[in-house]
Amino acid sequence: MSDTMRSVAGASNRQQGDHPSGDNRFDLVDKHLKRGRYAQDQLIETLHVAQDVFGFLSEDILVYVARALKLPPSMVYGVATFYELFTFDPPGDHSCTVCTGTACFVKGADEIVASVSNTYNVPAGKTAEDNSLTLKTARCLGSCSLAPVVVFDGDVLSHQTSESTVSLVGAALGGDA
Amino acid sequence: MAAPIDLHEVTEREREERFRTRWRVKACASTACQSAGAGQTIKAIEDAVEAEDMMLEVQVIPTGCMGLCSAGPLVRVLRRGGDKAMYQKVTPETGIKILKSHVLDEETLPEHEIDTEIPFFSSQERVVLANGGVINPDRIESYVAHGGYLALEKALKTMKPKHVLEEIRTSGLRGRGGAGYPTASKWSLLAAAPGETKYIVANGDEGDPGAYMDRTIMEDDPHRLLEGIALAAYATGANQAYIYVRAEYPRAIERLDRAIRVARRNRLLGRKILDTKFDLSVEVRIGAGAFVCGEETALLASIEGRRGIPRLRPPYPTEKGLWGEPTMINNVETLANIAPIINNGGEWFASLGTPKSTGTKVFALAGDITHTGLIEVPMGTKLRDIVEDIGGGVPDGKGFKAAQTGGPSGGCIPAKFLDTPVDYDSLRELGSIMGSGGLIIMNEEVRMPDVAKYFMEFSMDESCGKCTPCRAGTVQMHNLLQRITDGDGTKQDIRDLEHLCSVVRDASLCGLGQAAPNPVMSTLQYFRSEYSALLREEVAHG
Amino acid sequence: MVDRRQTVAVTFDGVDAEGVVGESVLECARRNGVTIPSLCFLEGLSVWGGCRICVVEVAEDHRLRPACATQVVPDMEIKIETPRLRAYRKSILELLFAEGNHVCAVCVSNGKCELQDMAVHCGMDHVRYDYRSPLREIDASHPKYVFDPNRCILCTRCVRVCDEIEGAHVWDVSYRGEQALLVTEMNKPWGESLSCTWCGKCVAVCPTGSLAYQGRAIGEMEHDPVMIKRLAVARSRNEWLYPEESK
Amino acid sequence: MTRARIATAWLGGCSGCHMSLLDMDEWLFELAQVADIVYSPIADVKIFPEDVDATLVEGAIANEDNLELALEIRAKSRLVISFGDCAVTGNVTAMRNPLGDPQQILQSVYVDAPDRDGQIPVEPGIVPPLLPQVLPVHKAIRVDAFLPGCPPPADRIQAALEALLEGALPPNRGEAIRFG
Repeated sequence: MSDTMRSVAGASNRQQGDHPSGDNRFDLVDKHLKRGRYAQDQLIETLHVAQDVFGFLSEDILVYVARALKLPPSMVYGVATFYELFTFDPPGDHSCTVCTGTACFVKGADEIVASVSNTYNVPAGKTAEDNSLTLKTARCLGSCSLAPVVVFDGDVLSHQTSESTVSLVGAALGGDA
Repeated sequence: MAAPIDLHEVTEREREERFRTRWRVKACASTACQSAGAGQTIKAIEDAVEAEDMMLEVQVIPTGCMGLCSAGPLVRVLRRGGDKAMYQKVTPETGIKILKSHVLDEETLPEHEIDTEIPFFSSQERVVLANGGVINPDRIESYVAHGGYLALEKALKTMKPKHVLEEIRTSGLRGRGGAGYPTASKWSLLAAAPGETKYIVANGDEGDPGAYMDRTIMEDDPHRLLEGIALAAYATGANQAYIYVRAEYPRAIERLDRAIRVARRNRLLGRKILDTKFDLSVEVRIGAGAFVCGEETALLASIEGRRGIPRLRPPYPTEKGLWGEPTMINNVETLANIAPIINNGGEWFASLGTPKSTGTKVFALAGDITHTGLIEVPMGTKLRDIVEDIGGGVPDGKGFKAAQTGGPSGGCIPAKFLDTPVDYDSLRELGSIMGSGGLIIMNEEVRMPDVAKYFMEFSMDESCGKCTPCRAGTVQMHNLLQRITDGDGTKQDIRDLEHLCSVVRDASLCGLGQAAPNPVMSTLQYFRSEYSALLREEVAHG
Repeated sequence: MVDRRQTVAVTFDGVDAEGVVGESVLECARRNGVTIPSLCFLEGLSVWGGCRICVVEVAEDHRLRPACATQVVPDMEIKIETPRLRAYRKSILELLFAEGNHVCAVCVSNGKCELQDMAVHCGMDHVRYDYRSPLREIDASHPKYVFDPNRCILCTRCVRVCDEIEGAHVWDVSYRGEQALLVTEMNKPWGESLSCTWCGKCVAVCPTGSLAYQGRAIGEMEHDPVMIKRLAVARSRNEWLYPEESK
Repeated sequence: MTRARIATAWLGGCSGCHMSLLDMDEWLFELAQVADIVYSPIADVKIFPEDVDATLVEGAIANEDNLELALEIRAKSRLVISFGDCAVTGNVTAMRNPLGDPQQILQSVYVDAPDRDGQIPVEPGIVPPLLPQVLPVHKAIRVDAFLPGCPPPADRIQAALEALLEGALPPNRGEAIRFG
């Protein structure tokens, strides 16, 4: 049993805004759970909320959600790992998502992924060891007319090339140093 | 309980508002134009209107997608009772210039103007996208003023459910999600299903790379979808509906959530809709990144909060769906066609398109083509007309090689079939499928075995893993394609690949696996020489 | 039971047989002594339909259907041993052998394995596809049992029996596609599981050497999948069958 | 009547298949009546001869020597039979495949594991370099028939040879093809 869970189990008189886990971010998860009346079909929505709040899904969080919804842990783990968008590691300081949809593929998205990956030594789908950058690929962002598309720290950038993306990432990483 | 919305009064009020100012500036605020900087452009124009004290002269209206996404940000300027002009690549500075030029000098700004007579605009037939670039998606009044919810009112007050269904049958509408199953047949299955509890699900899990028509509908015309859902529910006796949206579409989720709230407040959803006995509750459910959830039974599993794994059919969802109750799943674009059919009649709809594929189809035109964007054409339009006229042909003097339809479940159509009419049956005969409407043009430089490998990697990554042929077969097909594209393949590899294509196609459990070989089979059929050219010289053994 | 229900005439590869309305093609075949190869199906558990070994053709229809999940209908002409189906079954088996690390020679179930038997039955004498050779760790943390994911074919019998018969739901499938992998609880070692009741049903139903008793050497592991049928009958009909009656 | 020219070879395997071959006992005398064993680990022949009717190949392709000999066998044999599980599937020999880079494996086996004096055996020309992955024989050369088993029992080997002597391929139905 994790520490988080133990404290939840032991909490009897909770104070407003003072979450028994000691981490008030769980309040936001609780709020969602309550609004969904703890219905088990709310699992995916709840995991979304938890990931929004915490940035990623740690084992503690998964256990917390499983207990709240009274679901077997293996089922929660199975659901969380089935879907691409759930992540189990803390994200890097910057995030670079390269769209690899068909239109972007036809226009060279693969090369962009490869050059960012090689230049900054971060495999696609992973975070660099120094935690500076997370490199992701997306199935299709639906902005095919702007292909190839890269999303850097939330900004959608159109008609990218390997050079433009690499230098953009470099500027952001360099700026932090 | 508040009184329901008075559609006619709202329409009247909106008409007055429309004619209040001499000028209306409509700026596309859809996702593609936003990415190109529409947000700043709109803000700049709004600020300029205020700074120049033009508030009584000009109203600025953010709208949904105008279609020609590659030329964004797009802006239209409309003069009361008269001229219209459309502008492309409108930066904040250009936006201010356009504004001043029209309002102060009564002149257009030719260097940024787009000719709206070009085939890209003139050859389209907009039914589903009729409101694109016209209404403000955030205001229900704007939708109502353009005939919104009249179909629902008409149905609830003057038609029996079976008459609504009959109208859909007359229209010949087929599912826009890919397979083209007749919509009315699905509806009548749900209508005939026993029991009190029935569900309707709008499938907005638009996973085909290259397709974004459903997102555009959900973002730019959410009430059209809600109205379609309400009509479907009325016709089939369902009282609960879910809209399943990809998590990759946060804006669509936000817009739909708001639209549902507003519609409920106006008594267009919820209890006693428009003061009739019809109740309908609609909820948005969010995916989490799994292509297979576009498959009906996987989608249902996902709504129930489980792994998105398809299950065996029968029983079909219309017999046993969500939580074991009869459930009908319709694609978003399908549902977006319902209100116009009820308004204009099934016969009107059937007069569009071809006898077997009626109506229009929205395509997302992308890849190696001059005009990329969202287009809507009558079914049966020749591929050549779409590529050469509407799309403006392949740019940079390069030749056309293939058109890819149907994404990872579809195929590549070579130049010799450019005169094929685009409809469900013709595409299937060519070894492709309509799919959800992604249409990617490839020029002569694209290597087709690479394309096949690209799609196989997609299917391999997206396979749910339940059935052996799809889980392990796509892996082996990808492995063979990797070897072939690396120049290390043999004739035996091609034979093994073709055999696996039939195993995976015939023995897989769901549509994802059954269709996964399509890109390989169609490229082998039409571009076999490209595969042969990649094979290595075989060492002569014994 | 059977005689009170409506019977229908069917044929298996042209040979007449009697079916009962409501039963599956696979059940019907077994009752009539006809072999339809299958792997994930197990009497007493829900139908999964994932392995696709049991796909059959029906009359002229080219579409394949899983025999485990297709109900018999009057005058059904079921085809099992067609050249196409033989070739497909063989390919599917090769895919299974290629995706895990099935080293029969050093397996606890060698000689008593449903997968191995199926390969013999279907004439699979080698695997045409490249072996994937995944790296999968063996979980021997449980005091009584061992889980070797290298020999798992994802038939989910263990998941189903644990959920449907034992009610513990210790097992589930994680990830998807080629990465799909069985897990206990939150992907913790099985031995640390709080929900496992040590009932051993998952081990009893495993068709391969993936789930086994601790301490078994090569060829020493015998499973007992028929046990589940007895449990299911006892549960649903209050009839307690004896092992020799339930084969 | 011309005598059949039969060869057997031992690649990456334990030689258990050849032990099983010897288990054919007195039938080996009958074999000698009609066939010559022109190459075999149990015969003192250094060079693989030309014009062989059928070669039984035991073991997987694990190193460069294995690969070289396999190619030579294929070039000089009318029929090649994968003999035993290592040849057919890679079997135990291929159990290193999931671990990846063979250098890492050599390092942990020869350097990290021993208590003292660990070193990777290197002797160019004598110790053959390992291939990145162990391959079943049919992944390196064309194979005409498969005789699985670890090892294949003597009676199955006999049945295979009897078929070959009659100009047919070995039986590939029923228990004749059981792995393990």
